[in-house]
Amino acid sequence: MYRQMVLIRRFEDHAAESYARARIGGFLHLYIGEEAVAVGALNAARPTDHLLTHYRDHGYALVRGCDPKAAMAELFGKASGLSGGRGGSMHLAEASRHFWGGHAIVGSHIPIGAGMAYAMQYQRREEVVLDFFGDGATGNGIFHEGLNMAALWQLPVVFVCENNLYGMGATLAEESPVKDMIIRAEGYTMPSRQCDGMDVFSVYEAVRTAVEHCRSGKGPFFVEAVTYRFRGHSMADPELYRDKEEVGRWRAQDPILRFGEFCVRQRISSERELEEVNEQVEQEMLEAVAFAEAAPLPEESTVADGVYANPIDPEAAGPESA
Amino acid sequence: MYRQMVLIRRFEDHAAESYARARIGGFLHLYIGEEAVAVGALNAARPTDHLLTHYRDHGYALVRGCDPKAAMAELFGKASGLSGGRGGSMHLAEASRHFWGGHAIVGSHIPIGAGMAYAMQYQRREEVVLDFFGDGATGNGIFHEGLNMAALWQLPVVFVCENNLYGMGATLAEESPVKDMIIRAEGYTMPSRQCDGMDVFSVYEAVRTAVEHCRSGKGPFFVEAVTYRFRGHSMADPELYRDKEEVGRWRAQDPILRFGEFCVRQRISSERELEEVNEQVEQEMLEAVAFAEAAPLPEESTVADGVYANPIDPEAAGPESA
Amino acid sequence: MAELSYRAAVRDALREEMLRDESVILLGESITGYGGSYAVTKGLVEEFGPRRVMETPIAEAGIVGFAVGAAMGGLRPVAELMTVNFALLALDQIVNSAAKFHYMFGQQWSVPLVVRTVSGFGQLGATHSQSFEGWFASVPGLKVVMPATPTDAYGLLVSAIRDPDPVIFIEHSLLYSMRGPAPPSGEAGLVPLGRAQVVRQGQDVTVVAYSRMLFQALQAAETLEREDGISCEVIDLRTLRPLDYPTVVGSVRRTHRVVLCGEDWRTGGFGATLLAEIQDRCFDDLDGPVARVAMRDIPLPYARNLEHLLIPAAGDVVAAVRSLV
Amino acid sequence: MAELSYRAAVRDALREEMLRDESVILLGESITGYGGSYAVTKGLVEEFGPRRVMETPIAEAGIVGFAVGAAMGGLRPVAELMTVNFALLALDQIVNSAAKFHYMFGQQWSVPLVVRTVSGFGQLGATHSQSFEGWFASVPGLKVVMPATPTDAYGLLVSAIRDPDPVIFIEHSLLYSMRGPAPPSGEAGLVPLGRAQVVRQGQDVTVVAYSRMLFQALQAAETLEREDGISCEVIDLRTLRPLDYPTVVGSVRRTHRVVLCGEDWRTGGFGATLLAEIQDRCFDDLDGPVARVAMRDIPLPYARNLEHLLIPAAGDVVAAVRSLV
Ligand SMILES: Cc1ncc(C[n+]2csc(CCOP(=O)(O)OP(=O)(O)O)c2C)c(N)n1
Ligand SMILES: Cc1ncc(C[n+]2csc(CCOP(=O)(O)OP(=O)(O)O)c2C)c(N)n1
Ligand SMILES: [Mg+2]
Ligand SMILES: [Mg+2]
Repeated sequence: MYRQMVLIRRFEDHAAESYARARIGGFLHLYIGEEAVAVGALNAARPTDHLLTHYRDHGYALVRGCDPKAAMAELFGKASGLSGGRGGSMHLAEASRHFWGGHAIVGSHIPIGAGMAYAMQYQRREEVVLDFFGDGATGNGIFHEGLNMAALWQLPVVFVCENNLYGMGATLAEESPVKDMIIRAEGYTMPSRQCDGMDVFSVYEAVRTAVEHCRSGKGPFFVEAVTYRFRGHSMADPELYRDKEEVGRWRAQDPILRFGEFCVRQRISSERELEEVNEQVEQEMLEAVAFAEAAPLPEESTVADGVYANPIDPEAAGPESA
Repeated sequence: MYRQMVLIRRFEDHAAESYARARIGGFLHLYIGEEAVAVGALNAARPTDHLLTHYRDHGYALVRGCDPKAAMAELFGKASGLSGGRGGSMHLAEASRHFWGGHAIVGSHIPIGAGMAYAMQYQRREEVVLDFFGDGATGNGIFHEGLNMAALWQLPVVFVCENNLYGMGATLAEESPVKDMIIRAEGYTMPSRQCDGMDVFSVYEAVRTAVEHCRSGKGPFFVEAVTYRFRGHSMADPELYRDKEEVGRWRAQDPILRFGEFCVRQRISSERELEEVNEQVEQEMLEAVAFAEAAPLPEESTVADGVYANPIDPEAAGPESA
Repeated sequence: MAELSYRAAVRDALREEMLRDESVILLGESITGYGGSYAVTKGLVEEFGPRRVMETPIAEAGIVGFAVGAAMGGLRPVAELMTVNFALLALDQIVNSAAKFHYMFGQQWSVPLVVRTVSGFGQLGATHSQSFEGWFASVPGLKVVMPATPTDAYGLLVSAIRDPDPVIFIEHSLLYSMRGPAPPSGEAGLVPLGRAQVVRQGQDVTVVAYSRMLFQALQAAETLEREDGISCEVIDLRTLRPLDYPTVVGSVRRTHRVVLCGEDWRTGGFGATLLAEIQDRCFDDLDGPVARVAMRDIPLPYARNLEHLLIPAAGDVVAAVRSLV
Repeated sequence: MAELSYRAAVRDALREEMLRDESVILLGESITGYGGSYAVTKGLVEEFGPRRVMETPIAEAGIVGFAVGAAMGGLRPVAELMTVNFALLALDQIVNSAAKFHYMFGQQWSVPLVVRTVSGFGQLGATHSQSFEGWFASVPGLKVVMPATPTDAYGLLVSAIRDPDPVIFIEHSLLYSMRGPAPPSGEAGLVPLGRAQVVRQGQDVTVVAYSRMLFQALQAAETLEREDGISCEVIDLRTLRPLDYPTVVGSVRRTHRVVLCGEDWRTGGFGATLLAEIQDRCFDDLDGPVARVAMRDIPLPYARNLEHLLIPAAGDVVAAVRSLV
């Protein structure tokens, strides 16, 4: 798990740097500071459990096992990117790993997750669905509709609200009448659990409980992970709305440092071993960036391919029949 | 209040009859059985408090004091109808009485009510807003967004959920994971009160509490009135989804009978006096129907009037200037 | 020949596909006990149970989002939105989820989803009497179908359910009780998406229609034949996206005159879309401007006489054709 | 002459109207501490306080519904939807509430509401790069404004705020930093809704544009003048509904050739709307088909090279004009 957290951190450091060099365009939302959530949560589930996330999706992709090269290539808009360069940072996905995408319309993937969970239940399949979103998403109607349906039909879906205390620039107090997101679950009498999103164990335990609850047919579960993003909302964020002091306080909770210290204290790993992991990961990330740099752009001739899975061309069908 | 309930009942009996005679078209949603809600609630508020309702709106209009002639004329699609014949049964309104309409898109008027409440608070006006909707509306995202904003900004709006146990054909259990609508209020930590919607006193007290709460600046309040519609969802409803026995049980709770018996028992009115009220109202309704029958249709030449409050006709503005 | 109603044709298509393929499910508001607001799904929950015929909350965005997810999870959902007016609430899920995933995620998966919904009017008031096919037909990634006859309702719905892409299938409330020849059952009854049909042959004017307007167009064609000796070729588009340009263009090249019939607003409705595309392809073939029959740009009023004034009818088609000849 | 940016022009209009009229309030997502996702409202909450500059939850339908109610309660709300893509979530409130109330309730009240939002692109991906002005402009009851210059952004926004009807005011993300002459302050700076402007006079071809495409059109006009000796008349529509037909038609009657420029999808975009209306009014004046520059019917891909291929640019306008002459 240490390795996974470092992987996310270093991947994103390089992504930020590549963004500054204008190799990556558009929106780039970093997950730095929140690593314990993806790592704790996905390790508590099976690799076949279905995964949907919001646009802040690099961390989930990497923990799910997507190749960092292909992930970085997607950020670079290359043909060998996870989504063929069509999606970009907000739309990583790898269907073969049951990772059904980063989604950029806030909250839109919440009912989608409920629907996938229904499909699992219907087909008597064992997989459960994990659906991640931010605190900001809870103000949107689609959140309500999705949770309501999941509760109504007792679907095997874990909703994980990553409460990082901010929407884009809105503080929690500005965007929500409730401070604790688990209160949201009450309107659906959905069981819930709050956890420390800076502590990978805390997240793991909460999501483990949730996943077992779902897998045993008891219906949906709501997890709130209280966390913090160390960087701006996206690379474009001037961060006028929060002060350095607050950020500093949270940085002291850095989930990687916390977990690293724990490992050393418990003699699970030595500092040297951790350092080695850091170095291996750094090496891997340099390779990922080099791969992404060198990867070919999508062919321009393919730009119109894939708008439809079954493109019907009446022009090709010949004169009409009647 | 007895008179008001009878007024609604007889108005709708005549409306149903006129519908059968094809004098009224489109959708006609009857309020029969639910009269105690509008009567109890609106008597607990001031006539200047703002009123928004769903499409099942005849009862509210009549209690608010709209002329039954003009209401009936609207149902007949006549020029002298409340909305000039443009709205029909689902869109009665009388702005001068602070009745801002029946609304036909389920739940759409919920944030609108919150916005009006904000305008009152902003202008330091004393009026509060009463916003009525059905149990079915609580599954829609717009319900959530409206309640969330009202709670966030502590707005003077009373949400009254008329829980008549059915959406259109869906039973409560089919459309909601919670049986008691007041549970919905918990996700916003909004104070709430459940009341017996077949008992005009029970509704009165609950809404009285709610209105006072709002007027004293303590924020929104949620009232659930449990009630029942004796007729189908609309005149087009074949009512396949509920049995006669259930309807019979609820008919025994008829709010008019209950209140009438109470008045007689308490010697507030004699049976004869009530009978006289019935007869007066019946007379008035015959006049309303006669008025609506005789009223002129909207002028065809006016069909395009009022699409804009400020129609800008560039054709009339003369050649362009540059 | 056996006859059946448009309503029964839609129901038959649903029922047969459900029998054929267990992954086909229905969901929507009041589609069970009530039998659907237009009684289309009547009896299906009794036959297939609530697992396959799901009564939903009143939550249009949620319904479509849920159906998108169910499709991604291996099902073939057919979601009913009670009327097309309420589809506005689900537009984000239709445009940004259903229509985009296949392309945006690099063709990793498709969304085999059918959204069934209904256009129409009848003193229902301004919010309940709209037509938005022009909007849907402008979205890359969507397919849009509007059948006019029982045969097509059946055959196109079966095709839509089997198609791997999201299809918006818009029925018409005023056609449900219309009867027509029963479609051949099974594969023979399939009607492919994307193919228009020449319903009446003619030489003088091409009249393009779909859904209810097909019958207004046919009625107008008879009047014009009888009263003016004008011979109209009437085309039923059936699918609005992808559109069968060869059929339309072929006809225009012969007649040199076109009338387009629809029920949505004149400004920016599907008629404008089609006019622009015909102009691009046939400018030199046209003897005069392409005429449109459409709804005037007014929120439809409730009053019967005003509504009557505004709803496109056969008389409007007749007038449009006469204006060209 | 003093200069200012498009962004500052929008901000000035908001600020001055707020100073003039206490009933003007702003609401939207991240418009306070963040200063708006495009920094348009920066500083306004500090000046006017959170009662008048309201940070909202991420709830587009709720925001517009709330603003409709606030307008009915006596305020003049200006609601910001972060981008036009998210307006899909609010479409029901825009179409069925804001646009309909005045007519449907028999003119008892109007809804003086401005919805400010933004079109644009720049590797933002398929869901964040759309343009829907064609849809908005098809709705009776709405007014639709898309300014291209700082002067117009200022003058039209002031007019929109004072107008009693709901106005959709669509800015362009790629224009915010563009600078232009500062508008005269106060009443002299007002630009009326519904009036187009001839930005460049010419004899050979009429090029109709709005928003960012105005500059592509002007650049194309220079290239064409220089390289081909073709003289283009360039019209900036400014307001898409109600549309200034006299100006457009007057120009077409002189040049007999037209190119329409927009950024929304070719099929069913605003270009189709306008093409149809021009055809209705000017068929006999046209020497050739009306040409359109528009977005190809593809969900905009992220990859820079693919995006570049698809975004309408000056070169496309040049090619369209050449195809006509
Ligand atoms: C429907 C919608 N509205 C607005 C936006 C713009 N937007 C993108 S991210 C964001 C903030 C989301 O905050 P939260 O859900 O807390 O997630 P976080 O970014 O904090 O992880 C907003 C408003 C959007 N993408 N979709
Ligand atoms: C957004 C939307 N979806 C669907 C409908 C169709 N519809 C009209 S009334 C209704 C049932 C509403 O039930 P409820 O809110 O309980 O109110 P009731 O009719 O019981 O008073 C439905 C589904 C609608 N008008 N608006
Ligand atoms: Mg957040
Ligand atoms: Mg109900």
